[in-house]
Amino acid sequence: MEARMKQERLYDEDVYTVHPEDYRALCERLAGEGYDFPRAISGIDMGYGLRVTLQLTRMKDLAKVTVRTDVPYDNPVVPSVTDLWPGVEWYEREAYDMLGLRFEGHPDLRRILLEDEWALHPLLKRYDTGGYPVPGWEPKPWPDPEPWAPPPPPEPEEAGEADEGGEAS
Amino acid sequence: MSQIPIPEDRHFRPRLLGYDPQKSRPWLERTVYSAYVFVFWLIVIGTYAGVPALFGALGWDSGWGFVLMRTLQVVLLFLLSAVIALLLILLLRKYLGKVQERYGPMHYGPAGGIQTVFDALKLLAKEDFVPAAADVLTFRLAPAITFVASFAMFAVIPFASGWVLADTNVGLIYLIAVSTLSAYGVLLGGVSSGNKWALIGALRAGAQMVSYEIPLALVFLTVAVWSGTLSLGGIVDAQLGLWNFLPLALPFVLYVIASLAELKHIPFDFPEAESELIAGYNVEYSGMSFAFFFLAEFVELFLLPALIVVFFFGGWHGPLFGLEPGSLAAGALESLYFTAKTAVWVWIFLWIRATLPRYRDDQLMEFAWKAMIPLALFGLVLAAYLRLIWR
Amino acid sequence: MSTMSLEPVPGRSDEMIVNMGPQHPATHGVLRVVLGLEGERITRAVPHIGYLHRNHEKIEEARTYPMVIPYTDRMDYVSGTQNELPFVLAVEDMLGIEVPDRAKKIRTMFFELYRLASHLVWMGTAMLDLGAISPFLYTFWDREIILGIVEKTAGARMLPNYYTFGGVRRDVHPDFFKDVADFLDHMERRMVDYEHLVLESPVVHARTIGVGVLSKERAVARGVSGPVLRASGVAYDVRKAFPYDAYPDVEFEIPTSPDGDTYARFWVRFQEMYQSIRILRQLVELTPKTGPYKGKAPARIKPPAGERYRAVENSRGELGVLVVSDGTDKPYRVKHRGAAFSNLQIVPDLFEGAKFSDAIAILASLDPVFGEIDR
Amino acid sequence: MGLLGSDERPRDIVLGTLDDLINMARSRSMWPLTFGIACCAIEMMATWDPKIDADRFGMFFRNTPRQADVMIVSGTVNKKLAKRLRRLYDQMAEPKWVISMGACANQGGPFRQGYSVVEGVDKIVPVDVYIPGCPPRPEALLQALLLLRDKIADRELRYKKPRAIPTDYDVLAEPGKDGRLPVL
Repeated sequence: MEARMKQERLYDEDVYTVHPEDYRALCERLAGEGYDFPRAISGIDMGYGLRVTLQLTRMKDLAKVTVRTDVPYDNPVVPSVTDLWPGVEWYEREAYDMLGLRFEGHPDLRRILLEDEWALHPLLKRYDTGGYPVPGWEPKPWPDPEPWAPPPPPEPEEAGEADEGGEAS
Repeated sequence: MSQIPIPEDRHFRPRLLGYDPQKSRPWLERTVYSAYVFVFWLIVIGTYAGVPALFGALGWDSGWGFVLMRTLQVVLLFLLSAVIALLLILLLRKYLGKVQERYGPMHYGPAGGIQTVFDALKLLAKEDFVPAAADVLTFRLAPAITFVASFAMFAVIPFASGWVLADTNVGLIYLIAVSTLSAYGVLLGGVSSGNKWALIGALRAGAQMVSYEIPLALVFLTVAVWSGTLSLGGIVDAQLGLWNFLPLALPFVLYVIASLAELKHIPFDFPEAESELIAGYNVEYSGMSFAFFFLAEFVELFLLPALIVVFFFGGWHGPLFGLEPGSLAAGALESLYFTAKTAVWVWIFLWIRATLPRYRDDQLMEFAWKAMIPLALFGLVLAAYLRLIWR
Repeated sequence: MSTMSLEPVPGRSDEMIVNMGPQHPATHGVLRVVLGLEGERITRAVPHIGYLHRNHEKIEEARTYPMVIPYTDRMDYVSGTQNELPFVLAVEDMLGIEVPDRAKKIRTMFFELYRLASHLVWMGTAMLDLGAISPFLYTFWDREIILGIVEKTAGARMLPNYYTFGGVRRDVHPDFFKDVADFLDHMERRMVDYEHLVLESPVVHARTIGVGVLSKERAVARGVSGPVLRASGVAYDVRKAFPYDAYPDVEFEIPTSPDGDTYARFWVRFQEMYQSIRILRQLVELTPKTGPYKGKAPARIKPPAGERYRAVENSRGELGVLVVSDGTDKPYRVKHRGAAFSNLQIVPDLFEGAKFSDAIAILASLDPVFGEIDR
Repeated sequence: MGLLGSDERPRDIVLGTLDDLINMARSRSMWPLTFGIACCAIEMMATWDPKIDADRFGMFFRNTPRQADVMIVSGTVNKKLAKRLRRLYDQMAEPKWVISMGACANQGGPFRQGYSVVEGVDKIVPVDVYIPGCPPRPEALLQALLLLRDKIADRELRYKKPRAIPTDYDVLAEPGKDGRLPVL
């Protein structure tokens, strides 16, 4: 898991970017670490794929953490975390509704804001505001290095500092 | 940019945009309502003194003439019930306005005086809708049952000494029978509407009825035991020295609570429960059918306070200033006393309506079965005991 | 479970499926709940939302940053400027804009004024749901005074579009501080009445105490925030946890109640109104009467690529926004974390097993606003 | 709307006078439907608060569409709500009127270009009075209600040929232009 995880500090949050296969394992680890308050799950259309952003708070010491993972358009499947935090149930449904992200293991994954008959996932960038296809829209190539690739190993003289910073959990 | 005045004290009057606060004109309101009450009083005098006097003078007071006389009296009472409903709806709205720091209806007619006439006319001309899922006959019949049941209570209400349509010696039993009937209209109307909200409202009405009818009947029994008669005129006469609310304090309190429940009045308006059941049992009713439910509700809002006055506050009793009892002037004065006492109780009911939230329906039932019935039984035993040792 | 409504359970003829809403007087808007009723008891409850879905998040991607602010106003339309703040804060963070101290205090004053306005609307409508008519009229009259104060400064009553990047759009009206002080005097007197009408009413006690109990753990796991969470005994308030604007400068408390029932939620909102009055009293004294009301912000708002989540404690709880920027003058993605959206998720938990009348009281105590839930 | 359900002006002097009386009663006893949708609903509630107090003009809310005369569309109508809105309108007993309150109900307002918003409630129900504003002030709603009152009571206005009323939901059911997916 560590090999496919990028960890950074953004403002006051720890941000983990992980491979979709490791997403569930990381969430379980965070749940074990006491992150109990789910703030939101956001789906973002990155142009090359769909990003799931899970934001958590630990009520005990108010530590904040963000978990990101990217999935391709043709197979937007992410494991659901509703059993860990029931409060994300509607957020996962909303992400499914708006972006077509499918959360595996969700107890009741169906549209929440739009009607069931709709075939449109309106927040995808391939649709414009009115829900019409954007002419000439093409998905971007998958980024290289991948989003969860850890940053390249630092210069030897700075290695010590980086290690200290990277130990935060 | 309109500026909102920051009020100096807690009980300020709102300043309306473009409207002079002087426009509320309390003297005009008083005049209008006095006129309404005067009309009410005139009809009462006409019904109970005028018509018999007229027929007596014509010599038609027997046989078919008697039937005609009674018919005319009933027609006049129907008119009276319409006046009562129109007046009480208007009064309720004006009173709610007063409580809520606003004016209430004020623009149509002097001081809003003919607002409810417009409402009635509009309902008369509005489409009377029967839903496809409804049972048409029952649906049509239900408002009539409710209204007739309320209206039939007029038969035994004594407005003054001798001023009663049927001074029967089973008046109390008649009242129990008839007042229960009005709940049937609500029940049938709700069930036959083919609407789930109406059904819930009807079920609540049924559950509520079986809860409050028993303490109500027990209080009736207590009053009968105390007065030694089942006739309403007799009950009033028995209170000549002492009004019943003092010796029968406990049954009196229970009766007020049960009347609120029978009226489907806040805090016990579960069958209608506007914020819960949309409109409850009358959710599918429109136009005139709805108007009849409305009419029945407000006629009962007059009749149940009237019964409180009959049972506990000495009915028409009051100082007669040397007028000969039984004369027209004395009857008119007595009916005025009766109306005034009733008006106080109507006002108390409106006050409750403007102030309180609603209980939950099972709380009323729990209260009725666990507290009111034992207390009513206790009150009955106490009244019987007091009667044995006192009178 | 069917997608649109509850299916009757085979062999259970005593259960009635009732559709409550979207036009129901007690749903505070356009919520639809499909209920399974067994007599008066609710066996199952499935909420349906989205009847006010107005494509906020999509349309905000097609607007420049300043143009997004009026859209945020229309989310939680009862609490006006409170919605603008998380977005404004997030963009300020990304751009590194400094906000003058006076602007922060003015923002906070508006924030708390709208909290009072929102809680007043809540109180009136909640009492209307419980069957009392008059409190609704009293609270709306007090709310009119707040809106009048806001209108004098911002020019609009409900959705003023007043905050901007770096401060507020224009300086406050010269009467502002006096108006607020007068209003607070008035409000303190009225609160005595409201306590009599609501908190001390035996009917309200009978309807709310012990009804709809939400446990502490359940509340946290469900992501519930705001007064609903604090009524369950968790002292989580973004104003204290992650202070923003002038909140570090003022003294206030976080009222919590261990009970978690409907009455506790009523009580906590009442105490919050007292705290709002207290905060506003301090700010009337603390805020300089003259001075800058807006910091230096670039003419064209173009945050660098990146993302920022900021949250505020609005009247309903943690209202957050995740702004993703791609370096252009339009946000790449704006994701709103609705407090009422999260709070409404506990509806099935609390409804099941409750009586129908209780459900109305519970829903009133959650205080949903559908502009923010459906977005 | 005539007395006997026809839109013809009655020639008879008795019926004509009665018709005037009935319409006067209708115009002075307009009961709106309790149907708040969005931001405008709060201002709609504020129209009944002590400051404006539309109850002065004999108007108070009825919760059930059967007993309501006026539907105030107070907010954005999206495609999910549109069917329900039309259904509520159909459930109201004749005669009935519609007030479109605010920019969203008039033409979609700030959300006009969006995928889920109906661009004007007059595509679903016939509207009698439009109120601009976002949201309109309570005073504006009161003025609209009084305009509607005059419209109901006024002979000339009343018997004007009504605008074509959409009777089904085909506006919403259209499959959409170039690839827009069906919304119903």
